[in-house]
Amino acid sequence: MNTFFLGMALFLVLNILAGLWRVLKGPKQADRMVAAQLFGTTGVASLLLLAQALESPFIRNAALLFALLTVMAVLAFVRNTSYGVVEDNNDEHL
Amino acid sequence: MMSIYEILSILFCLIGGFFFLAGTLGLIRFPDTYCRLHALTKADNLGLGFIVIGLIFVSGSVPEVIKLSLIWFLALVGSSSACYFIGNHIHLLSKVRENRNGPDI
Amino acid sequence: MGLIFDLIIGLSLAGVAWRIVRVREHFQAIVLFITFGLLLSLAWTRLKSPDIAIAEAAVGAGLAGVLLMDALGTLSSTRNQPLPGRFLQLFIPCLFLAGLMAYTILFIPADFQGLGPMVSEALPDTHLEYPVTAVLLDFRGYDTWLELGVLLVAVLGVLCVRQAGTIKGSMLPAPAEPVGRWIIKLLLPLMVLIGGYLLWLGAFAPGGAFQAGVVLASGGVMLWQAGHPSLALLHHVWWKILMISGFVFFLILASSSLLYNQQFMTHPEAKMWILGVEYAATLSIAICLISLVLASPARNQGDQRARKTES
Amino acid sequence: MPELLILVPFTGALLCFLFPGHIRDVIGLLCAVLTFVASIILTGNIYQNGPIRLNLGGWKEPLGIGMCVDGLSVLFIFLTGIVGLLVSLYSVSFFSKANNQSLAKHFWPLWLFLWGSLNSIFFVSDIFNAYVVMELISISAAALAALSGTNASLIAALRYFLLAMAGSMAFLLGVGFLYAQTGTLDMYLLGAVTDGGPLMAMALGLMTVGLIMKTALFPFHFWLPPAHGEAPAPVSAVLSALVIKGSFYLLLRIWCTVFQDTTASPQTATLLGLLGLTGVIWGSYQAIIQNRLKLIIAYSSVGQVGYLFLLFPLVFITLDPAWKIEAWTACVFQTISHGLAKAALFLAAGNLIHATGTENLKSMRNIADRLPMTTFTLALAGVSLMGLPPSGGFVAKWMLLQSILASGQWWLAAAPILGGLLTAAYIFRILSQAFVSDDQISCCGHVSFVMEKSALLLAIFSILIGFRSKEVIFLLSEQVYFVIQGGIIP
Amino acid sequence: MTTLLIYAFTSIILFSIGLFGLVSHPNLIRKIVSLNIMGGGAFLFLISLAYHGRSPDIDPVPQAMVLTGIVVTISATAFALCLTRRIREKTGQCLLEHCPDKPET
Repeated sequence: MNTFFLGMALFLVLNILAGLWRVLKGPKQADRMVAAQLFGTTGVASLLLLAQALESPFIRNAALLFALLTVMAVLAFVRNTSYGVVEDNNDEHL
Repeated sequence: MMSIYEILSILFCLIGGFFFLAGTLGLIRFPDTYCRLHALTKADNLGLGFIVIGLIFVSGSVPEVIKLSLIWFLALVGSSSACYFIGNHIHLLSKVRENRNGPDI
Repeated sequence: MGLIFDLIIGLSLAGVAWRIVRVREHFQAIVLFITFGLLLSLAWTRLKSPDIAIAEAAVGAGLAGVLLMDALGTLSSTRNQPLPGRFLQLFIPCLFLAGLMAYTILFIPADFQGLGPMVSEALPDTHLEYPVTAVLLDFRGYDTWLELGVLLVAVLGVLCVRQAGTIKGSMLPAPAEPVGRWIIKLLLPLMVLIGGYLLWLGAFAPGGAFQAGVVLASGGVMLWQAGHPSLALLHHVWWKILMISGFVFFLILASSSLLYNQQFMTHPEAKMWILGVEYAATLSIAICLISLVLASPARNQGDQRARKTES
Repeated sequence: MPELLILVPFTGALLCFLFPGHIRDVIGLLCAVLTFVASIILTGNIYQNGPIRLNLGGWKEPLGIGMCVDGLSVLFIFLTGIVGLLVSLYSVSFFSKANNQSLAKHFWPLWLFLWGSLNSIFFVSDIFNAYVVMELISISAAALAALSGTNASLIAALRYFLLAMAGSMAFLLGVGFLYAQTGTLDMYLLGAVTDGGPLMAMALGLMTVGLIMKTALFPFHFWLPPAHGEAPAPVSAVLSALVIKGSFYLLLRIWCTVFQDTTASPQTATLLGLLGLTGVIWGSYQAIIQNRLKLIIAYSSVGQVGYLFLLFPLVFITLDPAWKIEAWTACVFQTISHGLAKAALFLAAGNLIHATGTENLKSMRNIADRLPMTTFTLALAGVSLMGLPPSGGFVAKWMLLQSILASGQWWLAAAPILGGLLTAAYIFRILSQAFVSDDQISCCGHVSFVMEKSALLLAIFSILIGFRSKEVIFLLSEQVYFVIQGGIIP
Repeated sequence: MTTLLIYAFTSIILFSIGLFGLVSHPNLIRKIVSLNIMGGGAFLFLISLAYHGRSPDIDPVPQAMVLTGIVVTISATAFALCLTRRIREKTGQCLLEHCPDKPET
């Protein structure tokens, strides 16, 4: 049973790795941010599964914090880029 | 021998995993940012939801269930608002760009 | 299965780190760094160190990302900078160093013991239940004191660099859209609640002052991001007092241990002491971290630039 | 007593942070005097009663953190006490000048924090604790280096800080390697471990590199001249006289207690000596060709730090034990006398710059007429740096030369001889400018009494220390926790 | 043992990559990020040791050390970023190259 949960967690980690492709590719900053947000949720799920697999319930608190705090980076991103920088990074796509 | 709860748990976790896979594929394959946002919110939160339900089946106590559901709820709030912010951001950016390029075109 | 998991985590950590270092675009590097934090957190989990995983989650997902994003936001153009051409010249020594250290690692004794057994032996004397908290607050309390000092000195340093007397970062304009305000209203009480929960947990389980402090700090930062004026309402004297409270608590403890002519840094054997030190440390960690994020010199400039673009 | 040396500056720093205005000066000065008195008493105590060890929180090593006070640490404490007191006096006057007033509120808390953390690094006996203290020192030193707020000082401060952080990270990894081999963090228990495997060697390498980066040994010296040259005068004095000594002290501790006979290899020691030699020559040469007064003094620090590293080939390559002790004493003596002389030089340079309003050596004319006291200070400190009798520098270099000759490592003799000549060259270059009279530049600003006298006192101490060499040698050879040949006394 | 080796190797690689980034990248923000990677490597090494210990519980001393280290690193990072911004504000770039002081108006 625990092996199954560990395998599921591994599967989710592989998902994150696949999603990294979008971070590398872009093209916009917003795309990268979307990917980061997706990783946040996937990471939460993966931590929950690990907590079950390794039988250490306090890992759930780490998952809780991830769920609570990932939105902050997005907020910082939006607030900083909306005010000062209006340009996007890779203008060649426009 | 596995109990019925364990089988249910495995089932739900597999469904959750499927949704995560779908979300990741969407993130990679969808053509523009708005669509990718779509992939993020729908697939991902459903995925987390199913995995949480799956884990609830094997969890021991009521506080654990509450904590798991709280995590799911927070992730829902977090990612939906993040999506809103990002979407709003792209929208604003495109408007700024239109204004700037407007007279030329 | 465990080994495959270890291998994949290790490889992806190395790969992501390499990409962070080599990628040209700064923004991408920062997003990757946030992901790096997530992967590290999984590694801590796998290594059965929930304390570190919780701290990494709080720092990596929240504060580090915000700090780096803020710093990047002040760059008016994030245009790619060419990497220097001295690639091999620098890469080969680093590779050599890595090889040397990797070779050394093979000599780690298989019967390595560490201080673990000794800590669990002495644990009953500390009146604490959780070994990590006991090490942090009792056996190595001096380190924790100085760690609070580092946090405080960092704030002093930031003030010095900014040439400012108080920490009041200028407020961001409040968000026009309702969603931003709504999310603050929803998440902030939860953050305070979870911070308190982690603090309470620290006495007997993974959690404790630092993790709780970071969560509270995240709440404060979020409040500031949303342009809420409540942080500015706090009088700057109170601000300073809260900031130094953790350090002062240890200082008082250390001085009073001199008066009783005991060994330096000994403490009365009471639960109250642990509670007091945890609470003071949490508050001052939270306030110091908020100050570190808020004290951002380019903020005014950014606002001016924003106004220019709007007009 | 050792506790007070940490508690008083920290308390002072907090009070200076809380209170506004001139109360700050009073508090700062009061703490400086108290700390100075405490350091004198502690030094006397150790001189008479020998080394002491405290177990913090009552926990015995390896579980708890210890604090060790022996002859080596009290000498550094004593140096910090004198320099700290006089720099504090100087800065009360320096920061009351109109254009510096706003800096005082940042200077006092940071400086007292720095003082407290320097004191605690001299008591350190736990390697992880050393890492935390080093970070405390780096952050406060970098913030102080950025105090003047000019572009160059900000960049110099950040360069220093990044380097110091990298050094700390290397040190931390070294701590990990040591822990992997031995399972303990206490320096004296580590010293008792006799089998030095590859892990120990790697840890020694990482820690040494991390620390010489912070000490500004030759290939890593590039951060020092801008950081020390751009800061306000009292800050430069502290950075040059004390902060680099903090990491050097730790290096000494680690080589002498942790790794002494097991891991420290002759090749590494020779390499360090070679780097030191190169540093002496390169730093002194650079000092000669500079035109800005403070940069000359800063480059001179690069040169003088080189001397300290001659200790490693002399002590760690087999030699008659008596000469080993001589070499060991010489290098530590050099640290003390350099600290005093360099602080005096920087304070005097601050006076000159304040009076003439320029940093360029060429436009500093007539100062011997106008500021005889400051010129005298420069000359006295210069005498100690060059190593003319009867200064502290002379005693140090004399013993160094003797032990070099006794050890047969002839190539090392180039350092004191060439270094002394080159030092003389730049000191005389400064002094000769001072005596040039130029009728066009006649006006000189006023320099306050305190500023002149505190610099002078430091210079006088740097000469006087030469007369008390017997006590210093006693502290260094008898009252230390380790014997140079190996083994632990108590 | 194998787990220890895998993570210890990873930590060494991370440390070296961080070092490489620190020396090779001209931009200050990137240098600071690289320092954080170096720190991550050092912490990972300590924690892999804690896991390796043969006692049933994980060795708490490296854990406490890493917690302290994380606080120290985040403070140092924040301080360095503040200096970087100040430099950026005054010189207009995020590089360590020396620029002559402009008279402030």
